[in-house]
Amino acid sequence: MKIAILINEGPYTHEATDSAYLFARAAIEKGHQVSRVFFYHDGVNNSTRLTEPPQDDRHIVNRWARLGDEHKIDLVVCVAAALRRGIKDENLAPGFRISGLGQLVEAGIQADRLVTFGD
Amino acid sequence: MKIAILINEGPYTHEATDSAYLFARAAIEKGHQVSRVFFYHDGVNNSTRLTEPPQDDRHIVNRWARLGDEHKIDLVVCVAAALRRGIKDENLAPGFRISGLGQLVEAGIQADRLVTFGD
Amino acid sequence: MLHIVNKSPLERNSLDTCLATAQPGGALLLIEDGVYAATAGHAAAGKLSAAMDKLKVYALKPDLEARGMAERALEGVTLVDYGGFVDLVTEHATCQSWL
Amino acid sequence: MLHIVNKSPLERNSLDTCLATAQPGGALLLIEDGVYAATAGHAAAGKLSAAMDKLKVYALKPDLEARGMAERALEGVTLVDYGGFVDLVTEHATCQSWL
Amino acid sequence: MSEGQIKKFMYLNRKAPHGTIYALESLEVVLIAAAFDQDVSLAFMDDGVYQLKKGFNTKGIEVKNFQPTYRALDDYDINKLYVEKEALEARGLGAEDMCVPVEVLSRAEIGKLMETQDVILSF
Amino acid sequence: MSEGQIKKFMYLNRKAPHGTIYALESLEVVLIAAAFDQDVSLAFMDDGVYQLKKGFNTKGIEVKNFQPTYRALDDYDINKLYVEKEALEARGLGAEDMCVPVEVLSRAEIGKLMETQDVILSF
Repeated sequence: MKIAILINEGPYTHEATDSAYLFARAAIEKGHQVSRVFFYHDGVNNSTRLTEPPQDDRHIVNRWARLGDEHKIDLVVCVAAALRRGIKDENLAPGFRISGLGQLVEAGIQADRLVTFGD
Repeated sequence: MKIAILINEGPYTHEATDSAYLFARAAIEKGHQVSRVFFYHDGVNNSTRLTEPPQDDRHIVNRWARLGDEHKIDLVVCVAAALRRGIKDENLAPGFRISGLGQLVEAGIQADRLVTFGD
Repeated sequence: MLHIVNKSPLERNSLDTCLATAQPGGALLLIEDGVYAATAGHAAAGKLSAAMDKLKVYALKPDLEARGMAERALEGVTLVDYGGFVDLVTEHATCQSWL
Repeated sequence: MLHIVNKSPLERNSLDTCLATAQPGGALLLIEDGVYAATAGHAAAGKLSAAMDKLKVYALKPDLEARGMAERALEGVTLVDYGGFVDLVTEHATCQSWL
Repeated sequence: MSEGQIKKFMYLNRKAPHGTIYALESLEVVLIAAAFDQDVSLAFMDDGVYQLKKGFNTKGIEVKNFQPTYRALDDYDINKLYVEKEALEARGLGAEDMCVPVEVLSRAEIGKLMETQDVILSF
Repeated sequence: MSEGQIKKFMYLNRKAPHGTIYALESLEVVLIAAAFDQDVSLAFMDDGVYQLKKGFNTKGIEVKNFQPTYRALDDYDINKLYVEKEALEARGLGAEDMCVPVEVLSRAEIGKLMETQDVILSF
């Protein structure tokens, strides 16, 4: 099945992005396709390359980038939400792309399921 | 009176930082001193110079920087919280400084009042 | 002391815990989504009115106005602007934000 | 359809609204802080048990374990891992996250 | 999927305005969605009903008043707005307090409507 | 203020662990605060009592288990930990479920204690 994911909260502060990642990985392991992850609201903060968590902690940004690269997941960051919160190409981590809200609606149309993670 | 402020949430997503700003401005208008604003948790996201809100919207980051500059408010961003969330000198807006949690405790000791804004 | 509640009373438990914890003689300031508790006809209005026996209750007028609720302010609630918010903070020795 | 609740039942109103809205024959998956509703002795346990007449109730085991609550899982609740979460999503035509 | 497929999208709003940005950013999605010619409906439950409460005056908190945008939705052919009856009652509100025409439904009725949707976006 | 002034600091925790980061980041403040030789107490109300629930096993959600840090607080001379009685009861928990020694107080008693504080930091 083709599954799309919407993430509404930033990294570390809320568990939402952890749950979304573990869900996405499990979906792939079960043979499903995760077609797109759309980062909205504070979710855009999952895409900054400047994140540097403590050594013994998970690296949420890099983990998404790696999963996206390995499994051809389209990691889309909402441009309007990103500008409000200081995410631009300048600090965008590799593997993510900034685009419009139309990509979220399109994901909802094209995927078999859309699952939301947020606060 | 000497007042310190703790901000726990990021810009735009929660009203916390708006309330804190309007409170700080009113305190100054009443002749009080706002000695320090400490940005913790997602509050660190109030300090990125990359923020670019819509033209007709308030600029939360610049507004803090201006108030801080005009009234000698020490705008301190927690280093541990900032690293987790991708705030570094590289994208720090002028007027803010990154420092340790000790600055929050010190603000609590030295100020007459500490007011918290968050979610 | 001054208690500050910024959460909607029907979405979160902050107001309930605040009211159960606050000692007589204190003040309660409702701000942000917390101001809905101070509106007539709201399910929480009764418990807020009951709390007025032990607490002086204030609500931030700009937040009521933003939400189109200023004309529904509950009887017994004192409306303040940000300057009034500052006065409440300085008049009380400590404040606690029930986030 | 599949309902997903990730909020603590004593902090927020998400579970209450979900239970009042969900139609019979659906499924409810508790994740993150939502799993506390599925623990024995919790104030919300009664209403969750009552909802089992119309909804099949699941809870995410890794979230229960993280909170030290796995051994207290409420009777009638099916524990699933992330793979089970995926299956629930694919088995139901739509899902709604009660944030 | 085939070109021109029409899905039923429900945008479900449960958060109060101003305290958080979800109301405003949800509206931004809805406006974009209008361009996709899908079957769109909006539901307002719990504190979400406050998003439509007439008479926002945001000058005092210095943020933009986005309420006029709700009145523009009809221009985009978005006119299925459902408001939860129990939520209005618990807040001392009625349909006449809403800034746009709405249909008032019980929670159970909204629950039935949800079952007919293809995609539910929740804010 | 004079050098060496000692203030009463209360750290009040009301959020569940893991769902949000507040529990962990609150603990980071408390550890730093220990170096300042202030009079420190911790109160746990509402879902905050879950922060001390014995037996966290965070492997399955792949985050660090910060619960051992609570047991280290005593080494920093932080040993005034108050837990809300009503919160424990509503959650089917007792003092024996806590990972560290605590004093169980009613809400009203915690309210009285709050009145004696100079600074309350709330997470």
